Amino acid sequence: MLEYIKSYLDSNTTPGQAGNLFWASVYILLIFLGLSVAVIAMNWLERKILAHMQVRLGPMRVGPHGLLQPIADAIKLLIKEDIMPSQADGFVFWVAPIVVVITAFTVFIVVPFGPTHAVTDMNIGVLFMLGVSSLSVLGIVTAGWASNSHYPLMGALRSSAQMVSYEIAMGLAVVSAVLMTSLNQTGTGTLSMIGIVQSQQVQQIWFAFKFFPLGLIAFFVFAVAMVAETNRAPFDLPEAESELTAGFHTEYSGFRWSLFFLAEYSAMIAVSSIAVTLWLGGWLRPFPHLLSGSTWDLVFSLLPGITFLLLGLMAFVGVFRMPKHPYFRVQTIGLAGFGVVLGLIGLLLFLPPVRDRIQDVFWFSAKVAFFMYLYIWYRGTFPRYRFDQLMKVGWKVLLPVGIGVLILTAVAGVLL
Amino acid sequence: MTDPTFHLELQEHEKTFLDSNELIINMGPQHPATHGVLRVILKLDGEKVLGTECVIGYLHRGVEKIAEHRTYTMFNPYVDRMDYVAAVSNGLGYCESVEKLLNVEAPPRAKYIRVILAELNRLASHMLWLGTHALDIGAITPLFYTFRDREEILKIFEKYCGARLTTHAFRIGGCLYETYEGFEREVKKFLDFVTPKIGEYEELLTTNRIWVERTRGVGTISAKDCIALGVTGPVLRASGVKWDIRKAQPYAAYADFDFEIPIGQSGDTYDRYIVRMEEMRQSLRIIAQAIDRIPEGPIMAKVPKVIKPPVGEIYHSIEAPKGELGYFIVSDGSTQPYRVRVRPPSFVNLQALDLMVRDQLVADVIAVIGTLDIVLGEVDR
Amino acid sequence: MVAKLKTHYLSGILEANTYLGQNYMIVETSIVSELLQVLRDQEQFDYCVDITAVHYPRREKQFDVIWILYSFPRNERIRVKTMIADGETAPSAVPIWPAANWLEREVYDMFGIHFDGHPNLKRILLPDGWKGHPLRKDYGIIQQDQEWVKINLGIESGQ
Amino acid sequence: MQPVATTFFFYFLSGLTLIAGILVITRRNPVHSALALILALLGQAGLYLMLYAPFVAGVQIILYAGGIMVLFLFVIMLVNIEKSQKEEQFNKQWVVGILAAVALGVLFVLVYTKGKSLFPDRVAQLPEQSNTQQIAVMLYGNYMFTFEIASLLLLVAIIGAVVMAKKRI
Repeated sequence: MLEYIKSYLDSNTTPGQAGNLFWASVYILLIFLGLSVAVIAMNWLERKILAHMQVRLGPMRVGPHGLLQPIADAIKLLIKEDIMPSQADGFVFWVAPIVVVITAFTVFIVVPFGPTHAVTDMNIGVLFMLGVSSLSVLGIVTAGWASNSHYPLMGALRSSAQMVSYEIAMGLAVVSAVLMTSLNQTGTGTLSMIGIVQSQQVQQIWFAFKFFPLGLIAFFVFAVAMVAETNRAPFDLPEAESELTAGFHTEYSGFRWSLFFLAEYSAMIAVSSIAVTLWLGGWLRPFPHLLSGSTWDLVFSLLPGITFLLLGLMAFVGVFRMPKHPYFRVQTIGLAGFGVVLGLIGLLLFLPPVRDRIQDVFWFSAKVAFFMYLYIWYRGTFPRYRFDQLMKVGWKVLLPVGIGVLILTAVAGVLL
Repeated sequence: MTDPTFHLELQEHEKTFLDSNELIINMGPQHPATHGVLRVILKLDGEKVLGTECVIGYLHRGVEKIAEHRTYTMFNPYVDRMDYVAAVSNGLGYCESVEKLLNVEAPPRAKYIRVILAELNRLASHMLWLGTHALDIGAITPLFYTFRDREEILKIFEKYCGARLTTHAFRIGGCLYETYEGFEREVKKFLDFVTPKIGEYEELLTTNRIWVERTRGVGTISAKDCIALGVTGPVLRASGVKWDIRKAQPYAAYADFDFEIPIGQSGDTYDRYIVRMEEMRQSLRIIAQAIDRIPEGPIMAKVPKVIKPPVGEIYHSIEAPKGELGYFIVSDGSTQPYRVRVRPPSFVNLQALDLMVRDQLVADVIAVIGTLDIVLGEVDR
Repeated sequence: MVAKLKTHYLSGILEANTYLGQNYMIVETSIVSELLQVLRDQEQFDYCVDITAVHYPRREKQFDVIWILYSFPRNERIRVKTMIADGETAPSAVPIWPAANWLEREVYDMFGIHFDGHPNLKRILLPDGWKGHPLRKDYGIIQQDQEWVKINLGIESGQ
Repeated sequence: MQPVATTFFFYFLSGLTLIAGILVITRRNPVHSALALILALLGQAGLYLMLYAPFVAGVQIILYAGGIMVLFLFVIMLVNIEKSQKEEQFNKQWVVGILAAVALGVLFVLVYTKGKSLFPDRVAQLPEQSNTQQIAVMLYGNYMFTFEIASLLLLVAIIGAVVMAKKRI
């Protein structure tokens, strides 16, 4: 069994492509677990970072520094009664969250965590991703309609109109990125995600910085459309508390609501991982060619270990600053344990075999984490767009800019 | 209790108006964005607001009726409960009106203390307004900044008069309590603490593109309409009318401080925001001057134990944070006022809501209610 | 200014003097609306600060309706008072100052004084079905409209 | 990548599409039939994948399921459907229905027997060029002109829609 695993680890094709379903399902399981852990972490992170941005502490009571808060939330949501409005359309009411969750998760089939770490490498990767993300609109529309009350319906219509219009801007930005892949003299362009990252590797430049302003503009168009696609931060009008109570998922509660919650976060992670793959060189470590050479490779390979050690250190700082009152004894032990675990992971990551394998997954998730921080930062600072302004930005600003960038990239590609 | 007979002013002469997707939404009394218990009935055409009608009175406690059964001093705490956000200025207005009735003058030191506390209260009221207004429009962070700073002011109030919100700080004829030891030092410390903080709010909002887009050109009202509708306070000044009772008819030692009155040009939500931020700075200037030049001396004028003002009536108004707060007191010579009429700025400003919101969008109704800075305790009395 | 008005309305103005530095005029009900119009147009009293009423049950003309006006250009206040009996209607100032709309509605709500010419004279603070006008002297302080309370709130009585 | 259990997937997908198709017409509630239609379209996308045409499947998902069906649901939701649900679904023309079905059946049989040469005899193979390139070459190569005409047609349709809605903006 061991050499079977070893033989797989250094094979150069993704499991899906290699056709062995066993490894593909292992990957799917891994991604599913990784994603739910990420969603739980995001839940805690969002509340803490947002709190600290707003001069307050965020959850501190459940577990040390609120670390157990997400778990408490999950349990609460599971236990809470799951009511359904009386005349609601049962079947559709039940289907809607399922649709939204499925679409949010299927995007990850295509996302490349490493040259071989992706469930499968479809040669229409990007197209598949766009298609699935457009399906999630259906879930939201049906959810809004199924709870047949006035406000969720308006919320659903608004959010679907918003997502449909920002999808186009997103598509244009993605096309201009895909266009860049084909402009190297060596091969023709490719839609497959791993192909895109490899062409960035070959062209020795991240697409965000290719043809200097164009790549960046396309990246920004995508970044804005991405935020609007997931109904977050300045574009979170459908859940605007001040007007439409809670938008399309007002009538949901308990487990079904947590499905929407899960779908929203995984959609956020999915969309930012696409941005990372297309523009920021998926699993490539930063400055692969400027700072090449073995010394730099070593330094960069040590970084994952260092980050985990740093996290462990932060946990220990928390332990020392924990008040000495006996009530906090359990929490201090918990925090110390957490710190030790982090430290161990950090040390583990220093072992040579683990070190170079973890490299690309680490860099990919670091970049995605950066995007997550951006999401939270937006939520802290920006007020909300009004619906017509939201549409204006979508149609009158992002769309023309997207088309312009597309044309310019094509021209630049031909000329340069 | 939905009263079917509600009556929209525009119903009679726009009968042919109800075409297919006419929508009447009830922004109910317990809606998150109405500051207190205000019910606005919106007549919508899709997103556009065609007309509004405000249903108020949910918080009506009959203050004026109670006044006729209380003596002058006993009625003083009731006044704080009207505009519970700016309780100090309510008390100031009432005490000064009765002093005018008694033809008594508060000693200079009491006047200075009154000015300091009133301006601190204006700051607290504007901070609360900024926090909730930004929250309505979606910016969550300013709320926490403003409440952290407002806490400092409430600490000073608590130390001086024992209560944080409904302070009952003044008595007829001056102030009851001498300033506690270290009052000046604490207020000075507060001034240095807050001045950069206002810069922080401005940094967060003034140049924030989305904030500008959500407020510029929203709920505009011209100077002429403001005066016709009796709108006063920052809303009037934002429309370009340079009028502030502290300057026009100075009361309680405002004459010997120099401060400007900020005015806006176009009278939209953004100008009101700028005017109120500037007013906060002016209040800081006033407090600084007042603290430096606070005279020594008695804090209570010679006022009889039982107040029996001569027969007669007076109207006296002060510049409350929301606008002109006026008291019309009729006395029949007995210890209880015969009639106390309170002219509440929020009540009259709210009347302008219908004009300001016409042909705007639903999201703007929330922004306009926020920018009018109404407090329902004062609207319903 | 008062002298000029006096020559014009001779009998109409019953009394005009100042008390504690605030000048006020007591005017005949018949000429009140015309006087208000003049005050706004010629004398630039463009801001109607407040409209209120006071109830003197013992006088045969029971109510005092009071208009408090202010002029921006002249930075001056004036109070115009008129006396009307119970049941009589007072002229509405809404066509002159739109601000009067809610103020008059409140006076009607609290005192029961009808203002003719008011576009939408309806109770503003109390619920529409409420009987009785609280700010009248004969209205007890803890008195409530039992019948309304029973129907709408379904409780025996508010007390 | 050699295909895996194709026969099972083929029958599963075509069965799915068939059932969904039937559901579309039998459901009383329009939203249910719209969802069934989406299911049918996804089934079709699966079949395209079976024929090694991933690009077409991708476009099918984006355009049909993601775009047009959303607008279907939009329209269904905006027009309140309580009234239409009450009406009797099947009116009396089932006779005409039967006749049409019979004619269609005859047509199928004829095409199947006569046009044997039309159907490819062998199972679809993995084409050498990737599917996207094939389509690109076809679309922008020899059918360039028709592609432009089609886009012009769409443009006219959009402008028409805007003009019709103009009076409301």
